[in-house]
Amino acid sequence: MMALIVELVLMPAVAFVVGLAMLLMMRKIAAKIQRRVGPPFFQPLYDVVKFFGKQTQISHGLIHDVGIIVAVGGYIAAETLIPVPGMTGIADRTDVITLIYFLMVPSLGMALAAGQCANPNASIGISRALTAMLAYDIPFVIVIFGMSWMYGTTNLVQMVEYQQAHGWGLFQAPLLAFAGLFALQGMLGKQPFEIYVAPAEIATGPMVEMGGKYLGSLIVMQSFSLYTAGILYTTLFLGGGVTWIDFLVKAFLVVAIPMTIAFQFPRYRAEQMLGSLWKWPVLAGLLGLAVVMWS
Amino acid sequence: MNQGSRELQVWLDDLLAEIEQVEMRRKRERRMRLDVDADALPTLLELLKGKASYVHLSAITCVDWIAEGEFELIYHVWSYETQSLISAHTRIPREPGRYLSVYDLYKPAAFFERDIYEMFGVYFEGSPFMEKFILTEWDGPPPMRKDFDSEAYINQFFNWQEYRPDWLKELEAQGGGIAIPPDEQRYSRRED
Amino acid sequence: MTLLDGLWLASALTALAAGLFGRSPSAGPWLTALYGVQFLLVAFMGPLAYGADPVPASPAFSVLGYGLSWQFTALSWFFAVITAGAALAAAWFMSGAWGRHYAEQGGDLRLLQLALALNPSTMYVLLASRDFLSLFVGWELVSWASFVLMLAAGGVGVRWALRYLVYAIGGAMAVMAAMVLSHALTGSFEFGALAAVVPDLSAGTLWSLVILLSGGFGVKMGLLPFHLWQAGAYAETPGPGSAFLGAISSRMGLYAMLLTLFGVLGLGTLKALSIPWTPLEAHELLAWIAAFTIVLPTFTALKQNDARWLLAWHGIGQGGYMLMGVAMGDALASAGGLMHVFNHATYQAALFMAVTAVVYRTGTADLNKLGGLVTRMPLTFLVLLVGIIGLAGLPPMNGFVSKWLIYRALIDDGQPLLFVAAVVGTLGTIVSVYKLLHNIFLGQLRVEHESVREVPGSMLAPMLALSLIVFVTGLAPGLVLDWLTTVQRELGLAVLAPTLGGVERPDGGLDMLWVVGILFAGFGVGALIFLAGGRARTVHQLDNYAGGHFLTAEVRYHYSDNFYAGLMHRIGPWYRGSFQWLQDSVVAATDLLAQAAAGVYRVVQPAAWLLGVTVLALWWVAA
Amino acid sequence: MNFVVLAVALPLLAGFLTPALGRSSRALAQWLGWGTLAVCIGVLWVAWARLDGGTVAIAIGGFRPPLGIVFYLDAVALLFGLAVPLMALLLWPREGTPQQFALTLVLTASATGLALSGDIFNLYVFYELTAAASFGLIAGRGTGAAQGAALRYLLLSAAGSVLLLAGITIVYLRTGTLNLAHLATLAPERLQDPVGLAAFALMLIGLGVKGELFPVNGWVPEVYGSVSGRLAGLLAGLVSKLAVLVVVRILVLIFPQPEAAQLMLVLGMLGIVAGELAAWRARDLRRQFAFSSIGQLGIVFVAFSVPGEAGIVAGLAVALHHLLVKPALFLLAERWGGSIEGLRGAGRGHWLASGLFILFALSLVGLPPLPGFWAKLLTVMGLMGLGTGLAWLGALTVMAATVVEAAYLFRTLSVLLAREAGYTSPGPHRGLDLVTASLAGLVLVGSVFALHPLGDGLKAMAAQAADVQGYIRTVLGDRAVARRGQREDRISEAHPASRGSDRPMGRADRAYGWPAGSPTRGARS
Amino acid sequence: MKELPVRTEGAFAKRTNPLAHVFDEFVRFCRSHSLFMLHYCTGCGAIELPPAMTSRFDMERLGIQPMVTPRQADILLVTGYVSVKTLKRIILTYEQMPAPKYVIGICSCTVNGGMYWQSYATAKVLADYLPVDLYIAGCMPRPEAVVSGMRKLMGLIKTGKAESWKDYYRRYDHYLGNQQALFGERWQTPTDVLGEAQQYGLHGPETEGEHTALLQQVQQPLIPHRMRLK
Repeated sequence: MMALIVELVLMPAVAFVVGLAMLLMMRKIAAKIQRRVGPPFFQPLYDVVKFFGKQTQISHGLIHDVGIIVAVGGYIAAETLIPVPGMTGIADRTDVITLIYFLMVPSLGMALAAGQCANPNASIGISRALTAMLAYDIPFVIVIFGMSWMYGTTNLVQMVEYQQAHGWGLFQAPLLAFAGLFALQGMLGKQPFEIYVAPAEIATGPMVEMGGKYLGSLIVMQSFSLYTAGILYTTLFLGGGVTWIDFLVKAFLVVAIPMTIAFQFPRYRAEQMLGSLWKWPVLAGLLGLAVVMWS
Repeated sequence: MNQGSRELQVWLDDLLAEIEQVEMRRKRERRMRLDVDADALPTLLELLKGKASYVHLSAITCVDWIAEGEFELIYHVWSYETQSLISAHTRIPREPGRYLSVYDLYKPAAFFERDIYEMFGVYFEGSPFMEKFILTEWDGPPPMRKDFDSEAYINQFFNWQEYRPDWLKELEAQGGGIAIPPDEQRYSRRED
Repeated sequence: MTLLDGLWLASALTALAAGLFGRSPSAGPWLTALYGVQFLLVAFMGPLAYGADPVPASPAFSVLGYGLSWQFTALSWFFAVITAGAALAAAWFMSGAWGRHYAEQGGDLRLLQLALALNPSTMYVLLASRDFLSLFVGWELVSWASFVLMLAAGGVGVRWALRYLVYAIGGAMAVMAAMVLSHALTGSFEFGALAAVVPDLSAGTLWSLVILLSGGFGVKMGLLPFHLWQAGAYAETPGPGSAFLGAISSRMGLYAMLLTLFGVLGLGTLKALSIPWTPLEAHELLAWIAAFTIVLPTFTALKQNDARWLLAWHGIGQGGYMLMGVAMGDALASAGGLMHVFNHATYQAALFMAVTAVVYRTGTADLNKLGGLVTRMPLTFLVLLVGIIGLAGLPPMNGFVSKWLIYRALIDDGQPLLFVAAVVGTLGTIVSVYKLLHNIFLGQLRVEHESVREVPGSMLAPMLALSLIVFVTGLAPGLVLDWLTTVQRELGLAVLAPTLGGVERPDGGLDMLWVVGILFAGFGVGALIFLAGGRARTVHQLDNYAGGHFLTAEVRYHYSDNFYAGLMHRIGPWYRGSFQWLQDSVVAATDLLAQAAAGVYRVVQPAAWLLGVTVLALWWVAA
Repeated sequence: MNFVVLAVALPLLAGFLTPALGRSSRALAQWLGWGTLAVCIGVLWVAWARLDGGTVAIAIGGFRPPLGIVFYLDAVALLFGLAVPLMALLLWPREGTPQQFALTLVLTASATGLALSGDIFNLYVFYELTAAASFGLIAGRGTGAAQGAALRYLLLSAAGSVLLLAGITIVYLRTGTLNLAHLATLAPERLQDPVGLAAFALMLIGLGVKGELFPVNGWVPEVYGSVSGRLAGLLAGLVSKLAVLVVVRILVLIFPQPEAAQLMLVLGMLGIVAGELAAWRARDLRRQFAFSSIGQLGIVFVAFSVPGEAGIVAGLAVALHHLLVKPALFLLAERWGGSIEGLRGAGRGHWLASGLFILFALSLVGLPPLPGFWAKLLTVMGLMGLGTGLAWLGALTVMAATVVEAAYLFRTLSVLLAREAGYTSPGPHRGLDLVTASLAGLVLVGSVFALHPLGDGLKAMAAQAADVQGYIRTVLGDRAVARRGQREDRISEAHPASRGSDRPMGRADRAYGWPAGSPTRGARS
Repeated sequence: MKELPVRTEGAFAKRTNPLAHVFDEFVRFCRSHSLFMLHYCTGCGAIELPPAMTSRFDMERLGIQPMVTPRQADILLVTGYVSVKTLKRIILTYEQMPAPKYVIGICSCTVNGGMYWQSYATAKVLADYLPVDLYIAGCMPRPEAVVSGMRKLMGLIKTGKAESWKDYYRRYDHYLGNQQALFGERWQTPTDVLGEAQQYGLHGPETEGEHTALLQQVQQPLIPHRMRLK
């Protein structure tokens, strides 16, 4: 039981650190693409410390604070559901469907916080965030169904063991892997599908009234989301991690691909995002499903 | 300048020449100045717009002749056919500072008239939007009048940072204040 | 004098008391006490849920040579608990300030109390049915009782009640046809007799039985082709009435379907019965109807601008989950479907009551005229929040458990398209319930709502009790799942082995105790991170970033109209209201026929008409 | 048992005396009328008591049956016989003139005769007498609309009677006799061919005029729309049922072949569809009830068209239920005349009237414990039991009619009970109307608790009515029965299909009363 | 640099143990290395900022990012002439920014009026209305100058000398006086500066004065809607 307690504390901590590294990688990739030098190595850490070091910050009421707590807390809880090398947390007690729902709790938390800010930009941002969720979750769910059907289980730990034995999911269901990656692009909310943090149109959407520790928490949440997206994709398709090195390499690679794509695209409108995410990944997913189920 | 427009030009010159109240001076081939007294101006503009294809009112200028105690209003109208500009000058007395609006002839006049009203205090009857638009924060006299001394106002309302030369001493201590020595600045002018 | 008689007597007594003393608001608490007695009587029949033998009712008639008798089984007990609970909550809500307010507004409190009392009593009769005859008697009584409850609204409500009546009587006639067909086949109305004859019935007869039964009961459940009446009828019924109707009334259709289709014909027959030229079987047909019933009403709810209508449309959508779970038939899915009945009853009633509380204070349920009420009605906000988390099926609440069971079963059975339809329904629900929460409670508080206060205790208590139930059954779903195992055994479905936290499975189970625990642990750590950042100063809603503009109270900048503009650009054109067109064309056809029939009676020359008819009759006879 | 003839003779006599007495004092004429009706009721009640389950044939004037007129008394006949004076008493024309009293008495006499008579020509005579009396009563109302309606009704009824007479003459030509029992013995071999069927068709349409059968009920909305509630109740409730009873007698005794029943089924279905849909569009309350009664009568015809005992049970149940409900509804409509829209909020003031209206509407639509539901259930069970396509269509029509009926009845109710009452309520109902209506309500609710005995009583009555051999035996004695048996055997070889179908022998088959091949039926059931 | 008479006692100064000192040092280091610049172009000088941010001069290597709303930003760049109408918006934005916040006056117009010194419509000295940390002179300074200015500011922050935001609270009456002189007595912003000074312990002797008294007569301070159960 004690080992479990340690795991439950350690996994979010690891997630935070790796998440910050992924944030740095994201900004470095952006800089390199724009032929810039890019931020120093510890920049994300500086940002977080600066935000939490702010001496005056404003809040719009209790629900604003509770919303942020739910957002960050939701992700912290979600980390313990995904098995990482050496630590499984409660991954063997729950399964991937619970994990999908755990990923929805933070967006509800942020929605509450943004709603309470009584700022039209925030409300428009949240309505677009939920539209985006509707867009990327359908292909993502098809992928989850396909992989659960192929592995015969929805328990992530068993999925990793299956892949260790039978080879990576990527090779057994390439179409589903493509659909998963496309959905990941929408899930991370970066450039082509960055409809809810559109700085030019709606002043960073939900984050319009977030300053100081609120924005700091949201940056922590963004690092968690990058980390979760990376390792979930790795667990599903790239055979999870036996040792931390290859696990992290795979995770960083997985996150790097959408980032490079992201910084070469302008921002799509909401209906274009729905159109593209409901057309190509869903088609690929269904095709992949057909292959998986009838082979 | 095709044939039709040249005839129009000639016709207009003869007409204006006959009217003795209108003093015509042709500055350049496509610039003409007309001087007319205040109450005849609207009819002149109507003539120019209706008959002489001067359909575009480019601007209304106001000049404050404080010595003669008059405002001079200049209506610049432009004709696309004859490709030429006519500036109709007129004088109105400075004191009541009221004049007739030409909004019914030229819609842009509303904006110019409001501008002049804000800056010079000339009230144009009949102009639609005669309230403050640019100088909402200003409740002093119309600032562009010559009797308004901007500098005096500034010295009265604003104060200055006193100029302390010791700023320069710090900069020179750091090597002239310019981080990059001049000879390295322009790559093109490098000798090597 | 068995417990069931006691229950019937108590409910009849409540109806009588409501009829006599319903008008005076002070009678409310007494009536609530009577409902409490009913709930206790149902609770005393608890052993039924753990395998005790059925509790018979003493009155048994024989009419025209056919026996008529009633008994309570585990299935009926499960539905009876929900009915009694919903009735108690609704009566409790109505007994206090809301009742006085309704009477002052000119509403007829006596009619509402009587109608509310009639509903559970007729439902206990339906739930106790033992053969086709008693089932039909109970079914008609329930249909008419809910008609009376819908009439209580007056004005617009009556129009919707009449539309409901036409649908309900149509459904009842389908059930009567099925009943009489089974009588023609077996000579009696006993379930057993039909069950015995079923193996050697031809496919055609079986199909007609299945279509008639599922169609007839489907009308009440609001399955897709017959769902147009439910949204209006449930939304226009006054507050507690809509809470009761939304919670349990349309689930009686599911009970009857379970009793007849699954109890008598049996899941095996349904699985064997295949639709010609298609790979689908009967139970898959039901599952597909359920899938469409999940998706279409949910996205119609998304466009509603009235809170009550949005919730009513969601009621129809969630009905689809129940049928899909039961139609799939294996242990997990049927347990999920049945538990969803319980879950939906709890949070739907709480949501309707919360919306009624908002209407009680602000006078309107229009989502474009509200906003920012969280600071004025925090407890109602809490109830609505818990309710919508349950309705959307997110982890801490019980809605998640039943949806998880259904999803897990769909993955086991390998039904990808049904799985996607269910998930699309869930996502649609999440998207539309946030619009409900945001437009009412978050955002800019209007000037005229600044004096709004929280609703009085008599309305808050039932709402908070229901929310507590939603959370507790979410935390420990095993409590409800145990009841369902006996029900599954009784219906002959595969039986589930639940633990207190959910389902123990090697390949991906669910343990809600751990899930909720981890979630709240996460919130704790999140709070620690958050508090590390020092104190924040709460500012007024006008101290907001608006691009350098100075905000004033008169300017209304709360974004609520056309809330999902981006989404609507994409799926807007897909709303064509084809079912509405279908229903209108049927009504127009009947009207045309009626005009023709009326024309017959305007003919002036009777004699010539008579001659023509006799010639026709003779020709017909000679042929 | 000969005193039963008094039930017909006395009202006839009183009918002719009333105008003379009426000239001197109207009250005396009224009391005479009531007295006669009371006596008739007494006579019939004693007859029924003495009958105790058996059947009796009375030869009028002592002449032996094949020649003389005979009255056939069995449970069904006496039930309807008793209903006639009782209904006449309850629905007595209150402000009527002595002429109306006389006409009512004549109507009562002829109606009782219709119920009891066993001779086909005698039935025709009484039928004509009833028609004449009802013309007088309708025209008696005095308003232009009533007289117009009466005239059109007269024309239609006269044409109908001509057809009825033609039918009877055909029967007489083919069989040489007019006595029902004798006809029953000769029918199997004389009237089975299309000509026999044509005779039945003619008689059906002739009697259909009064029984509101589909093609010939053009007069119904006009007459019931323009006549006083009491008379409309009498005509719709009672007289139409008697016409149907006669048709059933003829069908059961003389024309057992299936085509006859199918013709009645088809016309009945058309009547339901036309009646219910027209009622759905009707804008006036009385006309809506008129159309509704057409629909209900359609259901009665459909119910009776089911061969054998089950059909008669269902038909009787629906007929009796309609006999009870329709007059009461017409009484309620007495005060709420005019267009339905104008009645908005009219029912709010009078809770008893509205309550009764709701009760009757619920029973018509078939709310389970109420008798309306059991009648509809029996009808649908009878129809579904047949298994033929047409029967299923009939069942479907009956059920669809219920949906339409529920729609318009409760639409009217919602208008009556609408809250925004802008309508000045037209004053309370007349006392007696309300009493009669609530009496009908009480009987309706009472029957809910006495369902079991009522069911068995109906079953016995139906068995007796369906028992052709019993009828012949009581009227012509035993030897005639033997002749009927041999003729039956010859038919069974000719029409094997018409015997029981190959379905497993369920209780429904036994109920049909098909002679299971044995020449003589058992003892009287 | 203009030496402002700033007293350094504040929330952080009272700590004595070395660990707190190291922690303060670290926080100030991070604060200096992560400056978020408000993307608000008040005047003509703003055209120099994009080149400073993009690939040639790349301010991100200093840890500086453009941010959209004042709630998220640390530096308010007042670029170019400050017209009276724009000054109102600048003050509102300044008050909406979370502290520690810094103001940089780019272009000489913010120093002493620049080339618009004669104009009746421009505010000549920015420092009268807002506490300014740093000036970058030049009639639109080149990106190199802007970057070097930023480095200067980072140095000030690291050494803890960039505390001008506290001065706004401590000498609020002085600033408010100047603002009222310009905008008239009825001038008010939705932010309750006196309340904030009270809450953050920066309420010095010069915070309240005759100008704030005038303000309190005019302004009805916006009381935030508290959660209310009854």
